Amino acid sequence: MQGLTKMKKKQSYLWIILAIVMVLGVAGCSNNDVNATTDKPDEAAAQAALNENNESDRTADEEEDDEQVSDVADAEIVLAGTRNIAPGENDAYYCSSILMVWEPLIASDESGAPIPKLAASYSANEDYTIWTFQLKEGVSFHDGEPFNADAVIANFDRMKLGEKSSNFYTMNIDTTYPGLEKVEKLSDYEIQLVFASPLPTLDYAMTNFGSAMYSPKNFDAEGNFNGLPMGTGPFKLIENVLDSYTVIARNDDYYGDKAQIAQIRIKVIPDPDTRYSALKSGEVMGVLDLGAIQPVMAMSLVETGDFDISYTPSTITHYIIVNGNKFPFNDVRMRQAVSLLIDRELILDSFYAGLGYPTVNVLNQMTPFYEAFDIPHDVEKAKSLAKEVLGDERVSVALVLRSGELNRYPNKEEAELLQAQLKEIGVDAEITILDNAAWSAAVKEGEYDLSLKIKGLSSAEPVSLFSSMMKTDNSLNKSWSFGYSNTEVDKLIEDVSGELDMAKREAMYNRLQTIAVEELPVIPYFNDVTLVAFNKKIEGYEAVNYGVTLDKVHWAGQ
Amino acid sequence: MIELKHVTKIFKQGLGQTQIALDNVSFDIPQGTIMGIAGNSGCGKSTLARVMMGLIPPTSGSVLLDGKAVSSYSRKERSQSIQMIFQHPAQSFDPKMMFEHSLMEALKVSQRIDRDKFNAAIREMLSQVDLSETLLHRYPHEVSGGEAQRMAIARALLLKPKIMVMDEGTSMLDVSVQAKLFDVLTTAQKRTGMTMILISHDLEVISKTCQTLAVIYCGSVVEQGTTEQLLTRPKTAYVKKLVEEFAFFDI
Amino acid sequence: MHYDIQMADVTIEFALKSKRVSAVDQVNVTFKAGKITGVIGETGSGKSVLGMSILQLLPKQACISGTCFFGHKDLYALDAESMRKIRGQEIGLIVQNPNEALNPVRTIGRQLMEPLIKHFDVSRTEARKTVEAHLRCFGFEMPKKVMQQYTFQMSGGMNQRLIAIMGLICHPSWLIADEPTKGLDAILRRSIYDVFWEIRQHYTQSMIVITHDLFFAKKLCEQIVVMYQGEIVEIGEAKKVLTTPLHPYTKGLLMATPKAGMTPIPDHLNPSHESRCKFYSRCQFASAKCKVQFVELREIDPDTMVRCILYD
Amino acid sequence: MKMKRMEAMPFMILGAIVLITILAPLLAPFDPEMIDMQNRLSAPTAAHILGTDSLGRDTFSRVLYGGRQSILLAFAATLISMGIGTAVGFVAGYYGGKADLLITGISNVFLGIPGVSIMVAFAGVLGPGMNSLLIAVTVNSWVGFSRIVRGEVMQLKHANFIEGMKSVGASDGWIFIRHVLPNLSDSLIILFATKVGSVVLSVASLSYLGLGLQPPAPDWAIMISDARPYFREHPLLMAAPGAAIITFVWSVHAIGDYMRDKLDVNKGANDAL
Amino acid sequence: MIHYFLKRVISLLPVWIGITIFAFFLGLVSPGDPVYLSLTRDGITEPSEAMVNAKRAELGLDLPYHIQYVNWINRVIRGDFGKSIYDNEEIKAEMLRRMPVTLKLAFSAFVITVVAGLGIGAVMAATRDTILDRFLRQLCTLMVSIPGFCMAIILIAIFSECFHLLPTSGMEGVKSFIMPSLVLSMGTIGTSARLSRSNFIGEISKQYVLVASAKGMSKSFIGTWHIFKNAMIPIITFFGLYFAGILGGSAVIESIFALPGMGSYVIDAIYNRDYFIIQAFVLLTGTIYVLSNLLIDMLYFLINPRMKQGDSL
Repeated sequence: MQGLTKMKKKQSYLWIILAIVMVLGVAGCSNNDVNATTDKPDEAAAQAALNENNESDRTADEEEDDEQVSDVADAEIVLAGTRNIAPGENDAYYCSSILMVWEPLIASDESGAPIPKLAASYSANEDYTIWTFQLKEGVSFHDGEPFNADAVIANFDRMKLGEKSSNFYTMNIDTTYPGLEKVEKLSDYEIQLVFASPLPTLDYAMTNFGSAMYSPKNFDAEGNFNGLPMGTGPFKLIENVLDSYTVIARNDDYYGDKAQIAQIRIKVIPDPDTRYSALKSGEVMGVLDLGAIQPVMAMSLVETGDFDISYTPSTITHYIIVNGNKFPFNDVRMRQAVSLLIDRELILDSFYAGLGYPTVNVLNQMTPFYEAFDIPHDVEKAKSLAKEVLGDERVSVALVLRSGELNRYPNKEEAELLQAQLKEIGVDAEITILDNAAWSAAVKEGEYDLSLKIKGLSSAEPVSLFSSMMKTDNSLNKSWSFGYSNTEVDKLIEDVSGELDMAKREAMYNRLQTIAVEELPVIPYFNDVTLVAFNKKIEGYEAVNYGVTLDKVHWAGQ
Repeated sequence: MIELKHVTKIFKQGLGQTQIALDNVSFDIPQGTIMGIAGNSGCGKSTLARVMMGLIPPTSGSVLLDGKAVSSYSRKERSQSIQMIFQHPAQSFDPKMMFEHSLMEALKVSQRIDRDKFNAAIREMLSQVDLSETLLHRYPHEVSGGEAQRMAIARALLLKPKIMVMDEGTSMLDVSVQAKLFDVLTTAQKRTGMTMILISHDLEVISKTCQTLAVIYCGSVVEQGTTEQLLTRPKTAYVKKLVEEFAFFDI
Repeated sequence: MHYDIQMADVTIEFALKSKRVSAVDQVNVTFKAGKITGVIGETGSGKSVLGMSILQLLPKQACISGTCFFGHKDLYALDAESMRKIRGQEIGLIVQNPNEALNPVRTIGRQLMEPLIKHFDVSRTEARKTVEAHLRCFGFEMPKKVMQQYTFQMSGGMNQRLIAIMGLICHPSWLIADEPTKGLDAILRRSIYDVFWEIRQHYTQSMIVITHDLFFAKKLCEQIVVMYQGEIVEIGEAKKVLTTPLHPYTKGLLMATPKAGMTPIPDHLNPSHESRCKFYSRCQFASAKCKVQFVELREIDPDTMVRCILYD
Repeated sequence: MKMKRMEAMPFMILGAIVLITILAPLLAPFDPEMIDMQNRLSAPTAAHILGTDSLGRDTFSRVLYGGRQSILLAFAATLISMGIGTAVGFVAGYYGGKADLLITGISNVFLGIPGVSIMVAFAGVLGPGMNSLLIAVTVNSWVGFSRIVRGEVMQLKHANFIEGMKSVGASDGWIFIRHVLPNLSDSLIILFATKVGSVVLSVASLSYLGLGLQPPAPDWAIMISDARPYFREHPLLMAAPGAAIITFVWSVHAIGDYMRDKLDVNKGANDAL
Repeated sequence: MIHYFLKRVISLLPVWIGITIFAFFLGLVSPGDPVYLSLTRDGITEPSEAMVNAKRAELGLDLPYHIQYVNWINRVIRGDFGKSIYDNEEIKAEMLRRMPVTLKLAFSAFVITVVAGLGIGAVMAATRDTILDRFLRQLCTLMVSIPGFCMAIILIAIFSECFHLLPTSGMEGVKSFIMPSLVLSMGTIGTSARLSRSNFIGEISKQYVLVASAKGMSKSFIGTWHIFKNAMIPIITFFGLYFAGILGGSAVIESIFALPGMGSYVIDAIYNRDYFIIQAFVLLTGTIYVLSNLLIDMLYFLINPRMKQGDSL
């Protein structure tokens, strides 16, 4: 009997300790095996990541080892991105081109025009149905595989396996290489693409994401990555923990000029304010990727003196999209009134610290076919135009914002400014913020009048933009309810893709741009810039139209 | 006249366990008499009181009030024939209401007297139970136990019931206060000729006030009869022991 | 060596939010060691407050003046630590409602062993043996089993005996019982009497029993103190006080018992205004003198005192 | 019921805030939505006491107007959930048995769903704005009321005065309105105060995520999230609305706590939570 | 004991089923079409009507709702949560990766709340109605009234930007969990401190405390062994429900401190109407709520002996 009390007491303590251990256990053990599953084949790297992640003091000595290996100058530079810059195997390209891990056959220069990269040179027959590419020699992938015609054919075979979705650009062989019949190997370093119908601007479509090249041994049966990406770029991707960080290291046997820093770690910090604090507190040396930092915050960093910014025109244009199926914006005069009303300079100076190029042209400037137009700003004319349409009454409209973009752009303030200005021409706008799904649904059913939206240029070849924005009953025109249709425009869009003579093509594009400026199916208001900010402790950190010059980055004074 | 016929009450306590509160209790109380029900705590006295009041339905058997089953009466009719005084005086009134308001409400609900005579009836009843009118503007927790219990009696008497049930009405009170209470009760009983049922564990109190007596043990009536007969010549062992207990403290 | 408890000019008031309520008013009394003294009075007479003040167990708002000597120590002046040593060890307490007196989530055994381990820091096994002995002495057949159980698993009677043991476990020289019979039915009342009889035989003779149950006091106690509205109105030998009471209030009390025909004490017999005697408004024998003359506790014979001008 | 000055403070502050919000149109020096791009982000000046925001709107007027939507929403939503919760709780507590089992089951289901995802889902379903928030908050908080009411009613049911009223002939409905409700009022007030406070906070975090109340009508939470890019140089832009929210929620919670302490004192332990 | 445990499990089963039904329909009811969203994810390509329908059929979203529910349930029981509609990531892997983050955050917040809540509550009860008590009470009320994100921004500005003591975000071991768990637990510390104060004070006025002091036990002994255990019973229920609640409620904190936890994951899923993720998440939190309910009952059973005797709760 006596033992009973003792045993009972012990039993109750046992239970409580057991419960606590169980909860701790769940947290602890699931943490271990989780990291292992992220990169199945690369067990060692994951284990290293796990240890480092668990014991914070361990990370300190981890860095010390790096230092012993290379002198202080080559210490790891830490940067911060806005989202997963390497989404992993399920993504068509594994990681963004910003990381310079993989390289395309054809890249693009400052103005967005195609330039040869892994394809040393290329040419097409006169009716543009056969394109031949001479490949760069002496180049090898990170896993040692040589870069040659067979590797290119393997990549094309992978593309033929079917469409693959991605956070950056959907890989679809039918849209990038329409009517591709054969991919032939002429010699070890020469291949030929044969098409059913003429494709005068194939090189434009193949820039960057259009012709990404990976090592042939990098894919499994269905064409997904079987491990870390093996490209030919100046950096090798050595470690990737989703939603935490990605680490790239210098590729020492790179054919071109090598990267100037041994290792870069890019952390994922989705919240703009936390990214700003991380930059200001010196935890990260720079920020990159779409919407890395808002101009206003960048300027406040520059004023502190130990930060600098770098920007370059980007392929993104900001539009005020309008519902052309509903009064009052089905009337072209109303659209012109709004375009005249808004003060593009004021918006850029107040909210974007002047970093942007006002425009009325639906086409983004990052294409050789871009035509500059002068930007009229005349409030009185806007009022008279609006009076013609509305007479004396006022109209109330729905101004809808997409919550996904509020973190990247000051859309809310722009909308509130627009709302105040619209009052002057008798339009009372009511602002609503919808999340991404609700926005697309509302915009599709036409339950809106105005909205602020950005649109990137898919490729330097403008025909895709014109057809999606202006062609009757076509993609964005329909799904964003522009309700715009113009027979001349439709005919022009049909002819231009078949037009082989470059001069004629340019004339047709100019005609399309002039019509767009007059009829304003959608009201563009400025071309955006790719803006990055960085700590003055590092140099060579310049923005390019898609990403940053990661290979030129190095600690100041090295 | 109130009659109980083979009343049994079984409470379900979940997981299939049952607890027998009342077991085949039957007796009848002629109008105008004062009957005592004695028994120790936990013998089912309060359940019996609530069954008689019709607050809880008996599992089997029936309670007849002037020949008609209590359950067939509507709440209002029941309130005009039978009233109850509880054990905890302060708890018998809504703590948020002054006594005046509680009394008025009782009259309004039972519609025994028409509206304009309310005040007069209340003043008159207060004098009967010997309470000063200043108490009308007090809250239940601001008065002594005795005063609250007398106010409860006033409320019950205002409804002119035929039968008054008291469930351990004085066990929480001091001796002198208890004496005052019974003094009020007996005068009211003589005046209205109503039946009174006193439920208590204190055999002495019952012996001094009731004519007939029933002793309950574990839910069943052990012995029943006139007070004098039970106290002097108890038949069953339990009642004998009970009487002995009380006599013990007399010497 | 048992000490008496002498209380001199004890006044206890409660400082409530708005007003100060006086519970005990200038009490002088001596509880003789080796005797069971019953303190009788109705609700609000201050008997419990007086009893509890001895062990300083009154709530914070209470402010006590006067002295309470236990032997040579003034209990009111003691600091917390030394007071703690006296509680349980020298003066035990038996509280009112037995079913709520024990901690529901701690076994009975542990609660009984606590004072032993604390005061005499005996080992646990030894403490367990003493507890078992006491349990057996109070009629528990299987003490070990009871020690595992909890208070809600015990009947009213058993709990009563447990709190008695709780008070006596350290063999205190004095014992205070606060309203042991309140709200109990006949069987339990009798069993509590047996418990006290048991205590008287084996533990201690010096007890203070606070109760409103006159007959229980008459049967158990040797000395009786009657209190009314914070004042002591009569002290005397138990049998005498409760058969031939001197003070009108005591008489009224006895007349109100069921045995004596439950005649109530009148409430407002004489119009009461500032009068020296607190019982003036309800007293049949009230006279003009009562209003004027200051009445204090006069000694009629060695162990009877009364506060009434009738006996001047 | 004389209250010491310190205890009366929360009542005064709450009264002041509600009064200011109602009289905002009279008190505000500027129209809160008037944009004035010339003096954007200006420091406090004579005209603009607390400076202006990124669109040049007067911060002081916006703070005065800022409370309207969230306070109205908080009081309305909590009142509705109190109504539903009390009714359901009463039925469960008073009648017990099957009704009680069913209701406890349902409220467990509601408790099982995390608060934030309900709110965000409803904001998605009905589109953001006042009505979807109203429903989302009600769905989320009625359970709290019903559990407390159920507990209290179960205790009250056995109190003698309820049985007394039954014996006097009062109907269940009468008992509920005249006796149960007044006795529940203490706990209900406490829970109401705490709920209003927590509703304002959860709506604020929703607005922070962009799904709460809609621009341009000024709202404290939106002002805080708008001020995030500028708050290091212009701290007032975030400090002013922040202080407003904190003061309002503090005063409401303080009232709730004052009531609970008063209740604790005279009724012993009371887990009004 | 087992008998009691089974009874609780049976009573919680319908609750769990109710939660699954609620979770399932919560997703379907909201407007917006996840398939269209996932196809236009890169913001450039425009899917044709046919492509959208094909993908919807492939995911089985065009079946009548109840059939979808049945398919979903028997898939879930086998532990397969399916793939996310938006970026067809395997949901189970994603959750396993994110769950420990939220669990760590929730657990550290839980520990802080329990320790601070009970600590402050006990101090307040012990020093009842003194200045310290009044100050702590005001502090608790203040802690409950500061919005989480305000506190987060202020803390980051102070500890990361000015003093460079703590990392602003990310997962660098223990340091990066200090600020988030503090912010997450702050509101509840206030509430739990007030609750424990009420309970402690309630217990102090109980009869057994008087008996214990009459036995000569010291104040601290009574506090720990008698009052604490009794006061703990209602507090356990509060903490149990709180723990289940944190999982859903930490979305804002996770997004500010860039912790890849469940909260931010589900908020994005709701933005993209990713039914499968919403359903999986609500199911998970529902299950954890049911489990924590059971855990509370077990703890309750151990601490409160009255239960062992088979009294109905």
